[in-house]
Amino acid sequence: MSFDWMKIPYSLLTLFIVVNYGFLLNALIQKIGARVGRRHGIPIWQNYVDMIKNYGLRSSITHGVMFYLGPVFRLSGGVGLLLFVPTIYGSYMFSNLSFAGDLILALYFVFFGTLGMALGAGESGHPHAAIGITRGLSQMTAAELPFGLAVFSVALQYQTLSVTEIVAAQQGGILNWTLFTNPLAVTAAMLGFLGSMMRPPFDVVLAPQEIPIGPPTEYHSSYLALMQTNRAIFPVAKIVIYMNLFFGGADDWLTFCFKVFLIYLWSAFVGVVFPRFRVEQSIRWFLVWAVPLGVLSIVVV
Amino acid sequence: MSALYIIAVGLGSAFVLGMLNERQKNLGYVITLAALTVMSAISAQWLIIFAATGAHPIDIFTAGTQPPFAINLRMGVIESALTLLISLTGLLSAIHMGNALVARGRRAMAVLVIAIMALCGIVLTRDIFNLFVFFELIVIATGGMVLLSDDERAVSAGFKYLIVSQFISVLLLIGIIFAYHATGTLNIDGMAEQGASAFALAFFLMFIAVIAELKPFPANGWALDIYESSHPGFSAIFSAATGTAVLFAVDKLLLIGGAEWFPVASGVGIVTFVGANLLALPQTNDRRLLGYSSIAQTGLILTVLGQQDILGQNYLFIAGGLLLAHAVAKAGLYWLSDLVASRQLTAWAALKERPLLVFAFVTFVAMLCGLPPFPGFYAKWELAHALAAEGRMAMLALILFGALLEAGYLFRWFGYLIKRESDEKVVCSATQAIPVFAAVIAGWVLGFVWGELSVTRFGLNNLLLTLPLLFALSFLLIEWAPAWLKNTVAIGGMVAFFVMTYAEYDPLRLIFAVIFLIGGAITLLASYSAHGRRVGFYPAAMLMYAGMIMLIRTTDSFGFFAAWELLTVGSYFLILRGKESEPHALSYILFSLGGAFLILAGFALAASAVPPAPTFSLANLAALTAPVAPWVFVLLAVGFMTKTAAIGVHIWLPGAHAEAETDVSPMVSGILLKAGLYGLFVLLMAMGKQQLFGIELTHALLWIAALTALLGNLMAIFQEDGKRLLAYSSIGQMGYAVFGLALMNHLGWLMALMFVINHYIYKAMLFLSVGGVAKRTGTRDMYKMGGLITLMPLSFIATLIGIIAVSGVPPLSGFGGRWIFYNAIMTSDVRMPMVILFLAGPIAFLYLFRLIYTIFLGQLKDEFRRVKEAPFWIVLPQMIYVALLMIFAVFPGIALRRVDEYLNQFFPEGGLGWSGNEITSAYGYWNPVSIMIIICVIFGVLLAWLMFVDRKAQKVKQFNIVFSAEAPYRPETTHFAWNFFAPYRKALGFLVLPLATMFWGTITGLLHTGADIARRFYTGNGQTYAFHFLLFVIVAYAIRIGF
Amino acid sequence: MAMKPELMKRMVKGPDGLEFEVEPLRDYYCEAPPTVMPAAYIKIVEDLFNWARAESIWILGFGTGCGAIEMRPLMTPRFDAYRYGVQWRPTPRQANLFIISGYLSTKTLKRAIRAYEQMQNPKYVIGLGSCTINGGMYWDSYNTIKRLDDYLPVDLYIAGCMPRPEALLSGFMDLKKLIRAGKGEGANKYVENFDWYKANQKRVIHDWDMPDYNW
Amino acid sequence: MTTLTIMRELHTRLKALFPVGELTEQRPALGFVTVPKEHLRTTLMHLRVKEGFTHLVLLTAVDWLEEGQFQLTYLLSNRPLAIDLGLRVMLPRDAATMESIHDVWPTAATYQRELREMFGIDFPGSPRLHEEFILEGWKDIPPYRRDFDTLKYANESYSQRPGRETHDPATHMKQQLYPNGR
Amino acid sequence: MAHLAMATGFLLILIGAWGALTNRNLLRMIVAFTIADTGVNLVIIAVGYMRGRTAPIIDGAVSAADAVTRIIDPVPQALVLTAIVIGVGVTALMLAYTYRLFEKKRSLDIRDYTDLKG
Repeated sequence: MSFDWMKIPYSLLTLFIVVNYGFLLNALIQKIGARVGRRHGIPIWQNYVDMIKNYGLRSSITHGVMFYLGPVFRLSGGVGLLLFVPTIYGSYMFSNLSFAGDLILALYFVFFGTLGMALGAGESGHPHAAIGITRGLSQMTAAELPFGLAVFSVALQYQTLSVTEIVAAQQGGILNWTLFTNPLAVTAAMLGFLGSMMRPPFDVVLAPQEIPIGPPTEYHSSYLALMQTNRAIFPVAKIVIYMNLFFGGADDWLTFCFKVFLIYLWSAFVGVVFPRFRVEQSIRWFLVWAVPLGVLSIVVV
Repeated sequence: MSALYIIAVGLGSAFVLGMLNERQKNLGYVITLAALTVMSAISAQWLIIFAATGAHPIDIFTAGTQPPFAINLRMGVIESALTLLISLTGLLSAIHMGNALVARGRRAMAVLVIAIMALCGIVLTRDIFNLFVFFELIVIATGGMVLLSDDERAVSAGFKYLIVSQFISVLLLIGIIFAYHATGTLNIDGMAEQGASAFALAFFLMFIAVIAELKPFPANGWALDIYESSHPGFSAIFSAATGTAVLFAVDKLLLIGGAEWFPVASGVGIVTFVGANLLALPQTNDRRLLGYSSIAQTGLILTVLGQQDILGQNYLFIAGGLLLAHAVAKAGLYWLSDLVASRQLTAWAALKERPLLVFAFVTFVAMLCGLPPFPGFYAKWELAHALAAEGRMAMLALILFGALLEAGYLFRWFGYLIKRESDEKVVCSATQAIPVFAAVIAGWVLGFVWGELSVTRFGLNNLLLTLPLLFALSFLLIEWAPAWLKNTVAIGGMVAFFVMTYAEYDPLRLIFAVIFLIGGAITLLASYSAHGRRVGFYPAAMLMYAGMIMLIRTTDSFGFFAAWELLTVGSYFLILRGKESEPHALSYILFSLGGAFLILAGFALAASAVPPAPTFSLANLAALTAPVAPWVFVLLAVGFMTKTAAIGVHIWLPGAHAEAETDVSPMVSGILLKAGLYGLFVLLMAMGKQQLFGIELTHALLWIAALTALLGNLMAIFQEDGKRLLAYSSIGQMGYAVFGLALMNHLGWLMALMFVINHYIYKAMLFLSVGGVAKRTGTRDMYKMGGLITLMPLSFIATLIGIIAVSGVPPLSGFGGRWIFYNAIMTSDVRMPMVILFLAGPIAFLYLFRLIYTIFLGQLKDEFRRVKEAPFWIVLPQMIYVALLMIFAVFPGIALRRVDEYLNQFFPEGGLGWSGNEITSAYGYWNPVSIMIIICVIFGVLLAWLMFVDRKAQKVKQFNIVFSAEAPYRPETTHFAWNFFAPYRKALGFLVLPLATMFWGTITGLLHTGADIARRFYTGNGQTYAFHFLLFVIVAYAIRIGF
Repeated sequence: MAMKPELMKRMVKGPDGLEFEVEPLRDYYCEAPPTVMPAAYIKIVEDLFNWARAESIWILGFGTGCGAIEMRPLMTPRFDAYRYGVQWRPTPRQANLFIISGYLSTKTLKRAIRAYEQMQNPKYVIGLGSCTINGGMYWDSYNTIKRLDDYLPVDLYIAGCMPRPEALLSGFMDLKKLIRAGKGEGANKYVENFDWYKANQKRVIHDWDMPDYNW
Repeated sequence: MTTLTIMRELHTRLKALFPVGELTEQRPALGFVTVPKEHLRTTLMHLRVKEGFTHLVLLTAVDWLEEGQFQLTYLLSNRPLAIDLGLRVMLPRDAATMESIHDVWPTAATYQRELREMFGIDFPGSPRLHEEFILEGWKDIPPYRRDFDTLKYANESYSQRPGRETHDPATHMKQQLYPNGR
Repeated sequence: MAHLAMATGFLLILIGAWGALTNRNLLRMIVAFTIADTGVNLVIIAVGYMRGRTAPIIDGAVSAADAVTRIIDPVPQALVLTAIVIGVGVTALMLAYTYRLFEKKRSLDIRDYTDLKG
């Protein structure tokens, strides 16, 4: 097998950009949320500081092998998800490692981190961790469904499972975006998107006031730092998929940043407005409001 | 020696016995045995002559003149066989009843000899009045023999019998005399020449009287009392010999009656068959149940006699097969019942300490149910084909329904025998054992004979000569050996067979062969962990494997069906070995037999359209056309789907798989389910898409499959029992596989195959690891476990790899299945079922996480602090599976590539491209090697980083958790595991209402209620029975002749 | 000293029928003693870390007394402590700062010790209000500790009854200075004087039913 | 009819049935009567069933050290009439045992646990009575008894920070606000 | 004559059947069966009867040569003989049974012998 070794530094560059953008974006979104509450909010670099602090903590404990590996799984999931999808359309540099697989790979790799994290949190032996995981997994099954349906609808629409080809099909003007050529699918997917971002009204998984704080209850110091890094990468990686599938992808980093920000803002926007659902409520909500749209999009495409 | 001597010896010895001194009991007994031996010998001699030479029947004239002026007897091949059966039954019963006979003295012996003589007479005679005389002799002899019993109630039973017999004889005599009046002859052949239409009423009377001797349903209450109360030795005669003789008498009468009376026989027969089986359901008394079963079997044979018009000369093969199987088995069971002290069915559990007796019981039950390789199986096959060929599907349906009922109560009984407890001891003297084992031997010999006959007559296959079956049966002979030895032989045999034959399979079959044989051998490694002799395990397991390998080796419908039945039976025995498996094994065998009957009906229907019947090459299914083809498709598909546990017929699976032994669960789940898939492969390969009432049947299949996947997964997440969870997961996984098949495109099939391979590996692995844990912890309830990761690390690794693979997360092989799935549905135009399958996908995460978390993670409990890793032999196959899974994940091409090419002949379009390590489809691409490398590199780098920054982590113990500044109370209250997905139940719990269980429960409930209501008509009053009889005659008259 | 029944030694029968002893305090809790955690070897790294620790103060959400009510306004728009990198964490594992917010009864002290020990090094303690300093109005109470620094290594006291949120903000600023100066070594101090602290703790907590150090 | 008259009529009715003491009128809607120990239960039941006092507001105790008695107060409430009636029961201090009423009002069990821990009054049969309620590992005499010296206990158990001063709030504030005196 | 005999025979059969079905007493039932048997025998004889012929006894009165035209069909008569014998046998057996039953329960009512049912 001939391997293009230049892929590695290029991918690391993508990773570097996305990590930093993710840190800043998270802080920005948090600040926007704070401003809605008429607060000043955190400094824009606060997430970096927190991460350094967490790496700087001197002691740590471990509950066992899976506990130790959980954050590694988590971050591998985020990094892998990012690298399996081309970030910038038409750019060889930032096509990352997408030669390994297509859209389906990305869709299923989302679960890699989730599963690993769930296992790690599970080994901590903390009941809140287990409760958080049951909530998270339960909600995920419902939230991923409209997204899955929308993805399939889009794949049918363009008759391909390759992300690059899907983006290619949307080039040539904003009206070629899936957003306008297949609005049902996009609506369904964007509703599902809300459920996967761990923001209100779908944040009962973490529920700090109730089961502090769900799966990561026992995680701290460098484990937490890894998870924070993933927190920066994962939403962006996920949004990249949305962007590529539904919003025409990005030709350059500027468009990329702008589109990612807007898509992220959508969940923040909903999040500051709505209170929290219980798990069974959110499951029903997705099944009643989002899934029918997804089904419809598959039927009419 | 002339056949007349049978009569003569009988009469003569009876006279001699009569003249004996009252005290010369032993001499009398010797004379009795001698007489019966001589009668048997004469019959046997004639049978050999006829069978060897194919000579024509011989008429024996009495009084020196020809009929109609004198009585004549006829001895032919059938007569000789039947008289042999009767006299042997008599002889064996006499041996069996030795004590009772000697105690009662010469009169009882004389009556026995007379009874046997009279029964032979019925078979031999060609004179109608002579028939009557023999009948009356039997009545009297029966009346006498009933008194042999120690049961006081036998007296009243005998009296009831006499009452009804009086009515019968009145009808018979009147019929005879008017028939004589009309024809001027008493000779049956003479009457036959003239035809019955001239004296229809008279014939009706004779006919109905003889039929009444068969105890037709519902006019049979009196006979059951005899079955229940008389000496089992006599019940054996009453069931096996009397039934045989009377059936032959009916056959003779049908000679007179001709074709227009066939429907009467059929009608009475089928009503009796179904009705008696139905009434047998609620019985708790073993002998009464056997009585009902006897009546039902005679009803079935009567039905066959009534179908002579379409069966032609084959009816002898069919009726004979059924009759012999019934007679041998029923006699054997009655003799066996004498060894059991109490009369409840559950008391038979006492037998389970005696493997040989259990084997005898199994043989008899298998014969009664028409399972291969016994004569009833060949007969059933022939009968179904003949009925289907003439379009008598309603009759076929009724017969199969009745047979299913019968299997129901017989296997339930067998379940009692194996699984219930009994503190009674079985005392088995030689005289009691001889008849039973004579019957067993006879059963197997008959199986061989019928197999040979089926070869010569129909070009079928003698199952007892097939290598895999012989290999399986040979384990019966080495049951004395220790388990490890047998295990080695089994593994060696399977591997050797694979090595011998692997070149013969096409790529598709090769995959199945590998899973069945090599996969089976790997799962058998786990069996080394068992100690002792493990009696009964290896014959059953090998029977299952034999069935499975025969399934893929066969090319014709008969071989396929036979293999199907064999693997069903073998797996049933395996499943029944589990701890609480009795009800689940029963529902398994019932659903499986129900499915098998559907398959039989399907093949029969197909054979009616694609000659040559009665067996055809499976490839010829493709030649079927419109009106028949969709029905065949439906029958076969539903039949196969009972094995893959499609939704609706899935209720047997969870219990069966969960309750099975640790090393059996992977066999029945990982391997056995594939038999159903293979069936669907074969079906779809040959028949493709079919339409029924405008519905595309593969679309219906898609819906069923999708619902199966969804509901199987949903039900899995609510299980507390780890093995049950896996079992429901299997249902869901099979849904995926069937879905792939039903897509009917290249990638769909490839996906199904991918699931076949994957599901075998990971489900066998998961069942072994969870089974190993359950073995160590002594419970299967997951919430009772927890925190076992450090104690059972290898089992944990297997489970971890397993769940990653099942969930389809890259980089393991489950992802390949998902990837192919998405590519496959891209080309399909059916979209709604996919939506359901989409929903099913993520749900798998829920139960998989629950499985691994509640068992291995979380809090370790007090009592499990010292458990050890699962036994080596259970861990070893798991590790092999881990390796296989890894290899298959990185190089799926080694298995899939050839199949991909092979599938081109069915679906030239839409194959995969294989370039280097990359796999491409028309829509996407997938590079398993790259994926594995990338993920490993990322993971490795991050892990190294974490180990660098977090190198001093303090290992803490399980209660060192932040517990809102409190301390955990006990591990039990800290381990969050029970009702794990409560919110999910709140949201979607309504989807998992046990509708299918309720549906089948209602059906069985209705059957039992109906039977209970019908039972009330059997008041026990002799007059009521007489009234039933008269009513029966009147109704039969009204239906047949009209008012 | 009455041991709680769930902590007593018990004989347990395993699934294989063998009986063995389970001693919860030994089997369920880590008994390792805490160790002094040295600063990073390279000074500049430690300075960076100290800066980060100072700018990222995560408070354990555990209100021990009436002072807890003063901490809520800190999150509101009026005071908005988030501006200063201060936020609340629901689990001690992730928190660095433990604010003993007011009087501390002996019963709560036990929980406070547990929570404190479950935090990761480095960690800081602020005593809020006069009750933590000398008992305050509870000076003669039979059930309230008088001097917090007898039991936990206090980095900073904020006096008052109760101090207002502004005082708390001011306290955070002072704490930041301490940390940045590398003086926030309470955790190591605790370990160094472990026996003294434990003796003090055990003197008032009569039913000591946990391991000496709650990891 | 005013609440006071209702209360008085109630007292009259009670008096006719039970040997209750005089009515202490705290407020128009709050009165107290003393009941002999052995008549408490019947009185409570009567009030609950016949007079509509369905709610047990609280159960508390007073230590009359000088009289050598504990006084239990069962405060009941009649919601529709919005009146409260307290039943006082006097117990000897040296044998402080009282019949449990947790079967009438389950909440009483909690009060009784507290009273046992803080006063050492026994309520035989009350559920979980001897489990620790607020104090953990308490070894001294019950702290709410007035013969328990809390200051002495505090000084013995806790180290006081030196330099502590105590001021009377009134004089102290006066001094603070008007340091020059007035 | 023959018709009358036959009618009588059937009547007897019906009476016997009726009696057997309505009488609860075992002995009465046996009697009823005997009546029915007799009826059957009568019917058989009646079927075999031919007007104007003599009994099928070949002796001086009827020579063997013209027997075919002179005597009635001998077969039914032979049958009747057999039937009578058998009838007697069965009746005897039933009586023996009745005796055994009576010994056991001291009752002749058939309704008392319903231990076995369903």
